[in-house]
Amino acid sequence: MAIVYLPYKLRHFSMGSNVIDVNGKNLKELINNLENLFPGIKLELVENNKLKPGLSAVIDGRTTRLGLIHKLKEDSEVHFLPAIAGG
Amino acid sequence: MVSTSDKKEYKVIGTRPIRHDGYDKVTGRAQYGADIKLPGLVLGAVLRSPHAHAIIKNIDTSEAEKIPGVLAVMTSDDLPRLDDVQRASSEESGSEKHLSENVLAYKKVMYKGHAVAALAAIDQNTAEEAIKKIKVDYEILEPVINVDQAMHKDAPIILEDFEADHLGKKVLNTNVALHERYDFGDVEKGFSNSDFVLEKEVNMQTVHQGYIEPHNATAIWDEENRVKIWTSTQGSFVVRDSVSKVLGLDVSRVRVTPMEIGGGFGGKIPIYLEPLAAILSKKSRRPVKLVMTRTDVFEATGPAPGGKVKVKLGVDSSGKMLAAKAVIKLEAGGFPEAFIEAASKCVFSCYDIPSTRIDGYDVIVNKPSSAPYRAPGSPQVAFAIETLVDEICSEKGWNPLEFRIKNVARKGTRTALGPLYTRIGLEECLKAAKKSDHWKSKLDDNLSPGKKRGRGIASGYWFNIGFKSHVNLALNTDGTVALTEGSTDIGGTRASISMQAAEVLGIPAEDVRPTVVDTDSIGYTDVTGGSRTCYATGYAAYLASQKLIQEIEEKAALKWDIDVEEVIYENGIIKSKSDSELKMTLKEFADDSPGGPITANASVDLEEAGGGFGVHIADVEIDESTGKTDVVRYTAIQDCGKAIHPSYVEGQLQGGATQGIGWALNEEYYMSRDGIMENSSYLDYRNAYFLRPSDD
Amino acid sequence: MHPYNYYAPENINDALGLLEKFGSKARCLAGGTDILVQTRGGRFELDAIIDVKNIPELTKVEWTKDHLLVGSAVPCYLLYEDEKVTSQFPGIIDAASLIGGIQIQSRASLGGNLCNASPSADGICPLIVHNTICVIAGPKGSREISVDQFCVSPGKNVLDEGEFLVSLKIPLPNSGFGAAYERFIPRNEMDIAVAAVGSSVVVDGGKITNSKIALAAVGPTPIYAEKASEFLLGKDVSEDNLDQASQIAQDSCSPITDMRGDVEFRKHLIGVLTRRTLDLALERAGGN
Amino acid sequence: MANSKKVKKIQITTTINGQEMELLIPPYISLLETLREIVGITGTKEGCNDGNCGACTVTIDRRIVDSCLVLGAEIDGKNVETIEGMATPEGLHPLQQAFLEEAALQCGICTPGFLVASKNLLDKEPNPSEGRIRHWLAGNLCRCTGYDKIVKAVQKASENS
Repeated sequence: MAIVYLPYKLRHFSMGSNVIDVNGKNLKELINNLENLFPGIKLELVENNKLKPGLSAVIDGRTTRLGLIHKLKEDSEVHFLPAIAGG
Repeated sequence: MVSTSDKKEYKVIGTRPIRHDGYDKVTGRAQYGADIKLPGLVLGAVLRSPHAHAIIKNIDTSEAEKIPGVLAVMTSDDLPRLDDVQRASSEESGSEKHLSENVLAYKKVMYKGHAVAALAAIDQNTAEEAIKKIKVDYEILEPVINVDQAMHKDAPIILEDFEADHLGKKVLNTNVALHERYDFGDVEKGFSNSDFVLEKEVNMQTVHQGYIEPHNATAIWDEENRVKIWTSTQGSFVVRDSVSKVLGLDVSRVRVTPMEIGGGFGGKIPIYLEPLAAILSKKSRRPVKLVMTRTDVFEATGPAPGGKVKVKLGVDSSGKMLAAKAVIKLEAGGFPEAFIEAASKCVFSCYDIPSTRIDGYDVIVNKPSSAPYRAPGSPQVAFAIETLVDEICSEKGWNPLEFRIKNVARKGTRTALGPLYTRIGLEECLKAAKKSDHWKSKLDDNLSPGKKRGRGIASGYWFNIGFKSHVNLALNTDGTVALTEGSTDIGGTRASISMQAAEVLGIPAEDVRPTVVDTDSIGYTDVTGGSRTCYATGYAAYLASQKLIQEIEEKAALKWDIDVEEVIYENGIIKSKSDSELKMTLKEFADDSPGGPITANASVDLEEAGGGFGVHIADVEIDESTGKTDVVRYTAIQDCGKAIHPSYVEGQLQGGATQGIGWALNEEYYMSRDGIMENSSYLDYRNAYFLRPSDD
Repeated sequence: MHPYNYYAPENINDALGLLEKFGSKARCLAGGTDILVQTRGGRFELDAIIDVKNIPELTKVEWTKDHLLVGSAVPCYLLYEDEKVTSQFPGIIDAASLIGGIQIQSRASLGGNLCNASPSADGICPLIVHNTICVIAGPKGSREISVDQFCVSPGKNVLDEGEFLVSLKIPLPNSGFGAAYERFIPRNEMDIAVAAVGSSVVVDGGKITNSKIALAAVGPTPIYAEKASEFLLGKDVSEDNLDQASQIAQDSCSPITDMRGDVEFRKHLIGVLTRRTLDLALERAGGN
Repeated sequence: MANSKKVKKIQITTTINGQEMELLIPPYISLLETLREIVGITGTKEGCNDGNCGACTVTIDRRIVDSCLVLGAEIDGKNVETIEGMATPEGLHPLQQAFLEEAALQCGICTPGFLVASKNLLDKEPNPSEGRIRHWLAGNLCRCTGYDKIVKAVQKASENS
């Protein structure tokens, strides 16, 4: 199971806990499973079948550029963080 | 520059060829944005707000329109009103509404210098005289010019309709556009377990990127509602996307040709003049050029956010960090985006700290809407944390370099934002600093009477983005390779990208001929910024070169009528594995290749490159009587990865350090109580001129 | 910018005629390093710019029996590249060689610097401590005034409408005379003085028989620091006396706080710079 | 033009990069504008338009000036040299070559000003010290390089010429 780290502002979904184990062979599946655990959380993460503008997912230390189709490993670590702009 | 050992031998990479665009730049031929000449070109001027915060009650352009020679006048009525939706672009954030309203004020001005109206006329002086005839009726509001004022409970609200996000909650009537929090571990417990806790707040002044070339834009709006734009920008595609949003056009109707760019440092990512030039062209049916004055550049573009950063550190008696807290309040300017996410990512980036909490506040103030500047957010927080670390070391009698090594972040260290570091090079930088001549040298050599010296050391971090790039290659019939790409070249990237292609192709760097082309001529390419260009566009060049070799081998096989597996390409020579008679140079082949021209292209969308760290050492000499401070020795140790063109890597370090010295010593926006920048000239802004050695 | 015409008269009378014709709508152009920026910035609306660099009296450096006569449009470099001027007037050269960079020094003149009447002007303090006389041409003929009377307020000088500055008459230094100028800027080049001091001394037999101290950027105009200067008259050259004079200079100035520095810092600087320039002036006087 | 009816263009005769020319110019425009807009050579750059960056450096009768602080009218009868006049048909000036070899430019916008100013120095003083070079070029701003490579390039050109 992948380990999901929830950002501070989404922890009200998880009663304050910041680390959740969730299944998913890719990010899309993981988010759907997260939604099953915490109804409503998907709206905070996904818009128009993509990660919400301004949001990024860091998977195993790297910010994914593939987004929802990014494949996850059994022990992947997933963080949802604000996307960082600028140069 | 000292290079660490390389496992791989390179022929081109690591050498110092003359950059491809250099000849045009040393002869004055290079065409920057303001240099463009087009048939029928007319010039324009922009009316800017004299007030820092005011409601626009009425704009009367009638007098200006009557002036002979005035061809078109525009206000925000000429722009479509956009929704407050987040832009999806990977490099530019903020809402479409704010993008448009920063380009031209709508109903309200947010800072002195905010554009209010624009016009085009037959010549510059007519435009400048006519613009004064536009009458604007303002209701002046109390300005808010720093984070303390803005966050005060009675502060005037600058963006009245804006829905702010405070830890996920929607909030109205606040100047704090965003409050984010990142926390890991139990920070309070960390502090209570600490033997020593120290706290510090620094006040960062607002500074400007200070590029020598003022912003400019030239546009033609044609009868088919297609807009051609020529501009000096760090990202032609960002300009295309932003301008199409502001003008309400499909992206394919906007073609942006990036001109040579006279410096950017992040400040030439946003758009300012382009939509105005486009509308003025539409109205005047002439090509229109707009160029900012230096004062406009200071008052209406950039700057890097100022603000307040408070940091608190807890350490145990052995000098191990146990807990850290940061409160980062940065000035976004008149519209949101002060890079607090980046600042939060950077503040404790150099250390391995088990418990951390970071609160970031994106604060709206009546200053120009801030723009990226050399790792946006990072210098502000680095100054705070590195000063605090030094103070702790000084108080405890610890060696500041050893203390940093003891607490260093490594591969596998959990960062304050959560993710684990992949392979990084901070520890190596610190150890290189320890071994450097500078660190080992005596501080007071050649000290003049009445002077005192001090030595400081600091670490810093930037995360180096990847993103999208595209490169086209075409084998010229003389055996050279034409390389086209979309990354605007600020400091030698044409050379470093070409060198990566040349390395793969086994030909001299000079035989790759790079051109930066317009947005209709290449695939989407993200901005030149975030330390991505050499990496991402270089990666596309690397992939495209491999494909070009494949193409060469396939067509050579066709030419010789042999199996493609039989063909070897090596260093510009094509030969057969088995038949020594079959051999030709790239030039011989290129002149007569079967099946059409030999081309290849590649595109990438890369993840970040792991982040770059630096450790800098500075010796300063202070005149005890006047406080005059000179930097007498400076060493930058930087984890650069492999230096493609070492001269330009050195140049980046030297230039960046000089800007940092300017920021640390002299540069600032000196604001009046009315929110007017009083030093909007190079003379009084005091950026670093020649650092003159004190001995001569 | 309000469009204006350009005139380049070749003698004083023609220049006076143009000034009379255009009145307040005309300005003289010497080096142009201030006036062109100010005109562009909308400070004046001119109908005429009168380039005075074709008038011989304004562009030559001349030695008379008692004076060095410097035309008001003589660019700085002509002074510091002139070995005789450099050796006899090092205090003036201190200023002439630090106004702007080399590009500015190719054009900017001490006369222009004086007419611009900036409180922080580098050229004016040394002229004051050299007891310089300003030679002015006007519709009623020529007149002379002491340079410390020339500036009246920031950007304003004593010239009446129709008048212009012809030259600066600087007395030749007697033996025992020394002068120096120093400013404080946070950078090393290309800056405006936060505070600045010019000092001159005449030393005779270990005693200071005459002294002038002038201060810039600490009042509405560069000012002659009368009390500090007079304090030194007849005094021995001693650490204590020099320190006291510096203290008096510091106490007697009235700076403002602005983007370049605050009141306290500027006063402090005046003390430091007075002492430094007195030391250098004494050294140049051959005093120690 | 609204209030410029009484302002007539003036005719001047001048030599720019060795070529004598007659120009008809508005009397109030700067030498910088004259070069860029009237003569049509844009190698001389505008960075600040108030004499504080040196990007518009040219020489008039062998003295460097900020061309933004000179009126076009003032060059009547004078000899002006700009970056466009620096290379010859035989090739680049040693300074131009040295700037390329030493990577003394990044964005390149300040480069013409630095080259014109440096050439003027080496014409007068073929072997300046590092301090002299830094002093001479103090009126030129560069935001990219940190200046070090510029000094090295001028030193190299000085040795090579």
